Amino acid sequence: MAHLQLDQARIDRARNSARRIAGRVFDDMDRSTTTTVERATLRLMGIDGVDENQVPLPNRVVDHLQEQGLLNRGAALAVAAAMNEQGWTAQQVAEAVAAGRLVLDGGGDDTAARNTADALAAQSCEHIAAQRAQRAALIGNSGENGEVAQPWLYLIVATGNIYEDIKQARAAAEQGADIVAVIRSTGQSLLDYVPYGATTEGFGGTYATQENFRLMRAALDEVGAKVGRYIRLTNYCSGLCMPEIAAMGAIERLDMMLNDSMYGIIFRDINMQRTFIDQFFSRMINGYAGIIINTGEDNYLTTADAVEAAHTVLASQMINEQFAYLSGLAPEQMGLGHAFEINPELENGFLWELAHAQLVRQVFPDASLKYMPPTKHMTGNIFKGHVQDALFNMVSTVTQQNIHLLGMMTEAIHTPFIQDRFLAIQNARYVFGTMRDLHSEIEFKSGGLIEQRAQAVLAETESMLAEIERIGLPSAIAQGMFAEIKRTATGGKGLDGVIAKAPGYYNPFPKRMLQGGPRHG
Amino acid sequence: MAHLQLDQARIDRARNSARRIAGRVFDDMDRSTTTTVERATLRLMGIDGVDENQVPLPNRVVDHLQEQGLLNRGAALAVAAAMNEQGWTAQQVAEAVAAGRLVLDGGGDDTAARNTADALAAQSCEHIAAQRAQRAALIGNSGENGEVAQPWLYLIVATGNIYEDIKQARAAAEQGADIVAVIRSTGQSLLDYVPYGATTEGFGGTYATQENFRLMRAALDEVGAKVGRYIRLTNYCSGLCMPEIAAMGAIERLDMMLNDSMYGIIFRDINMQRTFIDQFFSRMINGYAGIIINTGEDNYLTTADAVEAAHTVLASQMINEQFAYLSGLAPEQMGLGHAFEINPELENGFLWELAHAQLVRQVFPDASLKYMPPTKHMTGNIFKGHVQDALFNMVSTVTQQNIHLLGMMTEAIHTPFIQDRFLAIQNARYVFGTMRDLHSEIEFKSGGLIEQRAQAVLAETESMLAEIERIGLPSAIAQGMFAEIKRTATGGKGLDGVIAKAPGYYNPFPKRMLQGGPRHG
Amino acid sequence: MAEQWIKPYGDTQDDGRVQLSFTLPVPLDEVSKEGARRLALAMGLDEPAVVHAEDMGQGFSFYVLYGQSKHRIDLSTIQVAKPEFEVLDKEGVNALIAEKMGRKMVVVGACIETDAHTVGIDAIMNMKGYNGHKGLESYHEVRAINMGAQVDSEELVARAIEERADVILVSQVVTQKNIHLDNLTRLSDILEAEGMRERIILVVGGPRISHELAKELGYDAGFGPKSYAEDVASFAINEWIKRKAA
Amino acid sequence: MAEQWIKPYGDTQDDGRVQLSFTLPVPLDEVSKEGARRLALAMGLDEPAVVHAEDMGQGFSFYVLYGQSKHRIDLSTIQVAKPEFEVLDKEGVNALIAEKMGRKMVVVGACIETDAHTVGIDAIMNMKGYNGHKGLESYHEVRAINMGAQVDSEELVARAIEERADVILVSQVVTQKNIHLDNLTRLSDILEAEGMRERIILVVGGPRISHELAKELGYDAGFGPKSYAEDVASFAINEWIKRKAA
Ligand code: B12
Ligand code: B12
Ligand SMILES: Cc1ncc(COP(=O)(O)O)c(C=O)c1O
Ligand SMILES: Cc1ncc(COP(=O)(O)O)c(C=O)c1O
Repeated sequence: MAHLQLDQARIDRARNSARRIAGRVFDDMDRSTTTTVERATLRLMGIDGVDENQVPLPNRVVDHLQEQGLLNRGAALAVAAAMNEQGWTAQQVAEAVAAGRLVLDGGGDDTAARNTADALAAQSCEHIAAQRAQRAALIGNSGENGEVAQPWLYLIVATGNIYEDIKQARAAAEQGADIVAVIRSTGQSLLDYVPYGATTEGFGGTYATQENFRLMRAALDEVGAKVGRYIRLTNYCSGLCMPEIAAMGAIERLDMMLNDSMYGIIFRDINMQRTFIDQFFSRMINGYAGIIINTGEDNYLTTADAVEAAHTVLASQMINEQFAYLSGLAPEQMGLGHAFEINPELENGFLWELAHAQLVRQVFPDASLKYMPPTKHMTGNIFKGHVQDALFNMVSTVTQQNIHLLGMMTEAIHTPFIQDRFLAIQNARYVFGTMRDLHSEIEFKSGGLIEQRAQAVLAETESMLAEIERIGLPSAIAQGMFAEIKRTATGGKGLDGVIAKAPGYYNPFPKRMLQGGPRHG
Repeated sequence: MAHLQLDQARIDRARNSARRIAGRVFDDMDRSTTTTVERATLRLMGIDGVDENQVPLPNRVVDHLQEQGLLNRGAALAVAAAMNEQGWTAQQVAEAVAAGRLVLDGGGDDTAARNTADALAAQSCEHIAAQRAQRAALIGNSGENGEVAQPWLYLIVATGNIYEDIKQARAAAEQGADIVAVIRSTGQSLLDYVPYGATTEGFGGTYATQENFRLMRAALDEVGAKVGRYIRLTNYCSGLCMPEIAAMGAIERLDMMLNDSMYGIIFRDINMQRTFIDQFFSRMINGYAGIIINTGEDNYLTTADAVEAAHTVLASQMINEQFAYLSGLAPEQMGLGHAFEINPELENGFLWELAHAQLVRQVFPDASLKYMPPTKHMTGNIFKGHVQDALFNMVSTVTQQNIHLLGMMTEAIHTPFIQDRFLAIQNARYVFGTMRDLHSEIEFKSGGLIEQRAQAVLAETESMLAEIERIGLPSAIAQGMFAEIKRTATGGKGLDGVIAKAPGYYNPFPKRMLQGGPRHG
Repeated sequence: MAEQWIKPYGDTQDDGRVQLSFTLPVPLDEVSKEGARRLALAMGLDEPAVVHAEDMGQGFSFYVLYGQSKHRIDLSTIQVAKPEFEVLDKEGVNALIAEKMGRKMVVVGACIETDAHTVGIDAIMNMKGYNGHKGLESYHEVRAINMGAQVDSEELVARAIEERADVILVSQVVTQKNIHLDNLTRLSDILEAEGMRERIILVVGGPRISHELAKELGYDAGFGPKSYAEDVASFAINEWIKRKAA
Repeated sequence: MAEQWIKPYGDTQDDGRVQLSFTLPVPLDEVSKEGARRLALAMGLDEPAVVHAEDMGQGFSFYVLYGQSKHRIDLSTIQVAKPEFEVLDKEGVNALIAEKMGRKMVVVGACIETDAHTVGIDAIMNMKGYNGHKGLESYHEVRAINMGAQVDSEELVARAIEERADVILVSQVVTQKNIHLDNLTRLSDILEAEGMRERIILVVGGPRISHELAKELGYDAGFGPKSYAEDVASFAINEWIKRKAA
């Protein structure tokens, strides 16, 4: 295989810095919980539905507990206590709270409440484990195995209407998509609740709701059976409700989730503490559910320059990797993100793309790398854009990426039309087929420009991580070290949802989901 | 640079076979002349224009000499004799013959006639040499030099109307074309005369006439001065009037000519003897005029399969190379043709394209290789076609081809629209720029699939040439060894124009144009 | 039949989305860009957007547009002309010829006039065939004579007479300035003049040929892309039987 | 002005050639292909040819067509709405503000409502600018306040009041289902309600924004792709002077 000479000691030093950076954030954040972590907990315990104003019951209960000053001991305890007292299900408790028929007071036997919560958690985990097993079975039946042609073709649908999305997703699967991602409506990430039911009115995407997940899952299972492949379903475990979406996804057997430790902070101006806490909990759920997370380093290159900022991508991937280990993910579940975003006018830009992609491949040999297509330098010239996408496809196969997000020639114009997707798949299949074994047939010149470039990026990454280790991740973000965007520890949305844990705080899930405890990378 | 391990001894053996194959054909054909060779001779001596039926005067004179049974001593002698006798110019003699006012009888002093013919030939050669010098001067002024970004971008115009062609050619030059080829009208190759004057009514191309050459030359010189590059002009020195077109091109300072030793035989069913004689004479003129010839091996792959027939391309290039040496061409004037024509659905097809192109590059290190885009496997799907063209562009830069014929996404649909050409140039420029140094940064795995493929094609070429040497080129063609098309020595069009030379046959050009005699390859 | 109105589809039923590109013979400026947009409006596209506009030099400019077609089409009203016959395989064709004609069917084919694109006619006639479909030369019960490229119509007709041909196959690939229409008309005029037209089954094929066009030109059938020997052979024997019966 | 009729150009003046592609929500067959051709006819394309047709699965099919536009446009009749002002460079703008206003011009900008695409507004406002054109923050005579992404219209207006802004700059990039029209209307309604509309210079920009559209929405100016800080700054000071004079 094409291979670059890299200094392994340098990689190790960078990785060690990242481990310490993530560990420190984790320790700091472990002292608090958030409203959405608690709502996710309630969802996993079986609370669902909305009130007459379309406010989800998990929100009603958590708001209620916050008013009662009880949230800092964990929503699970209070609800379980009420269940014990009333002999109701969690859902019945929630409905009663929402209807104003029940006031939760945190009273009752704590141990009994814990037991009840544990029992519900066990049941919930069983369901999720069963979904995971079913995924494995479906993949097994489809005949997919290690030898399936990589990279996986990843397509998005984004009509705003779940039923149109389903049409398009089915067509995409028939045309060859391996993964279908349903893009979320513009702005959902800043909603502090998860909408409910099947939805048909999104902008630039379709609301992530549990019902929409279910509908799409069923459709993909059906078309998957028809085409003889397991079609993976992806959504966005991001924004102010990250943990809840993880819970919904685990329940409905999603296969991948966009889930980044810093994306919300940087790109959605969500508060840092909120995000770190939420991402830990959501990532734990994803880990347990066997979901592959996709991190969002590709986004850095939409605001910063892809050549100048190449090392920030690698540094961030290393941090994401360590956060993932802390949440119990295996390397194969780490869809570390990067992108083909160098200006097409730059002389030798293709060489630098090769260098970057190959570097990432070698630094994370076991990760399920997610490689993103050109977006920023796509224009309304769809013909040229289609060629940009072809070169991206080429780098992806030559450097053996895993999750290949298909570039659309209409990227600068609109969310994909059905024909855009169709042509994008053709493009990728053609390139992947005609270059099937190219990756093992060419070599990069030793000491050449490509190798030098990769080494330079690695060296910059090492020093960047050393600096972050010195000042701490929050300060690094405050200085705009990622994506040239600055965020402070107390700025941004959602800080009001961060709650210091009180003594006796209880959540029944981590001990189950983290089975062997956090992994170590 | 990317490099394949090839057995030089094998290359040498193949080349030696080709030398003997071409030599034998040359010796056999040297005993005859053709009507068009004689017409070309008259054109070079200054005869031009048409009669009232639009029949060119060179045809009228040659037909007349044929009727008089005098052509076998060469048209130059008879005309020069009449000039001496009448004190007229060659043109006046021709006009008189056409008007029926003069009957050529071959009488008069042979030596004086030879001297007159020699004087005219000297004058003609001076003009051609001056054109050659002007080309060099214009190239020098434009600042073009060895370091100019190769490959040259070669574009065709084919509106059928010379004035529309000029519009499009100018636009193409502004957009970045280095070479403009004016495609000929469908069917002109089978006309046994060259049309006259500026023309506006061609089908699938524009008639090759001397006036059209002149108009386009002037337009390209003008736009070239504007864009600061010398724009090379190409036409088709092919078909039943090959030598005359060479003469016209030399006079009007064309820079490249499609000129193949076998194309007419195989693809136009022109008689073999006719073609071999014509190609020798036309190629000699091209050689003297500093014109780069383009051979037509790419065409084989439009009827035969590009993988199965790869060795026939290389074998034919070696034969064309030897014919070129016999006509006095330098290696830099040899635009040996090949093409990117493997079925896009073939797994690893791109690897085989790389192997073929690199093989040709290494076998002919000094030739100005002409690399042709995908045509046969282009479809009405212009989007996919644009990607096929991008991969072709890539192979061209990675294997450092010289003359790069731009692929059009509308290849399967129509002769190029102005926007097709515009987008094709964008495609190539993008690929060439972003991959500027890729050719020197990657290596082919030693002993890998690419190298093995190149070695296999070379071995097949060697045995094919050995077999042709054994049976002779005419028999090889008769057996359909090229392009799977069979032609016999006495079949095809134009045999009636082949005339055995009589003792005393004289043509004043070879000794001037071949200065040092035929080169040896 | 029930009406079946359809519109182009982008990402929602009946959104009418279409993509368009063209060149205008003027340099790029705000006016030409607006001109491009108005052309799309004139074509009946709602909310047309010029998503790309670029100057091409020498007084030309290039545009890419998207818009929403107002037009819709009722598919239920569309009748596509098709030659009526059942496509048999090679064995089936041979058997039918043997049974009904009791002799070999004679087929003469060519690329006529200036057209030299033989790959199409070769695909139909030569032994080897195309895409795994053997050509007419490989049919026992067919005498296939392929005259090749750039054959004058007169020459083709003379040969057909000489060989007592049942079928003439013509290929036309070059269509620039509609030259194929001229060529095809010329051939059928000559056949008419020779009094041959009634006696011969006259078939044309090529990448831009449709059955409809062929009928308009007075041919018996037309075959477009992805036709194979068995298609045209099935048509020919079918037509022969029909005429015999008539 | 002299008439200037133009048509699309393929390879000959007035040949009208255009390229078209679209999807139909039906499987591919001869009828749907003919339907595609008729759509092109309905758009006023002569001799439309379906040069590519492919089934996409799940009841969709894809088409590429070429045809000859019957429509032509008289460019001389086209008036493109353009903000009337001279584009100065940074120094020129600064000098003019200093001279005419005698104080800094206050500019508040944001991506409003659900839109989070800040790269465009940053290109105009941030120090660094874009493509070598410095942003408004670098202008001595401008106080530039960039509120960033997903700013509620209320919040933007409140800030503008607080800062006594002369100019509001809004960026709108997401246009799906015309959400930008809703957002922009909302903002101008709020300004109206606050009695602010007259006092403020209201400008919108984005890749699908034209000056014409902006005017229709009641904005003072609109800026599309390839706008830079000096364009909007020149407009703003110009407009300020004009209003002052009025
Ligand atoms: C190969 C080729 C050539 C070869 C031809 C070799 C040969 N012996 O045939 C060469 C290199 C010689 C050539 C030359 C030229 N070509 Co050419 N060529 C092509 C090319 C690349 C492929 C055509 C092909 O072989 N297709 C494969 C066959 C199997 O498909 P087919 O012909 O459609 O046949 C199928 C069906 O249509 C049908 N069919 C066809 N005929 C018949 C007949 C019957 C009776 C039936 C039943 C069915 C049938 O069945 C076949 C199998 O399914 C096309 C571009 C393209 N990708 O299509 C250009 C193309 C056809 N050529 C073109 C041109 C203009 C020329 C030239 C005129 C250019 C020039 N001025 O020099 C010359 C001159 C040729 C001439 N005098 O006719 C244009 C035509 C434009 C137009 N629409 O008018 C094209 C489209 C390229 C372009 N974009 O400019 N060409
Ligand atoms: C970068 C990017 C992002 C980044 C944004 C990062 C950031 N901080 O801005 C990220 C990754 C976060 C993102 C997310 C999304 N994006 Co986005 N994104 C893009 C992308 C690739 C480039 C946009 C860009 O930065 N252009 C460069 C700038 C400089 O150009 P510009 O904005 O046009 O600005 C110039 C002019 O327009 C003008 N201008 C702009 N604003 C203003 C304002 C004023 C006052 C003036 C005077 C001038 C002016 O001047 C600027 C300089 O010349 C485009 C695709 C593309 N290639 O265009 C998609 C694109 C805009 N995104 C799109 C979508 C749908 C989204 C999402 C909604 C997808 C989803 N559901 O998850 C999300 C959500 C974002 C949200 N809530 O708004 C769509 C929009 C489709 C449409 N037409 O509605 C696009 C077209 C991609 C696509 N094909 O789907 N995106
Ligand atoms: C990690 C991550 N989350 C979410 C998103 C999508 O944006 P939004 O925040 O609007 O859901 C992205 C976009 O690429 C992303 O990378
Ligand atoms: C050597 C040569 N001559 C001529 C032609 C053009 O064909 P025609 O014979 O119609 O001029 C080609 C086509 O590619 C060619 O390669």
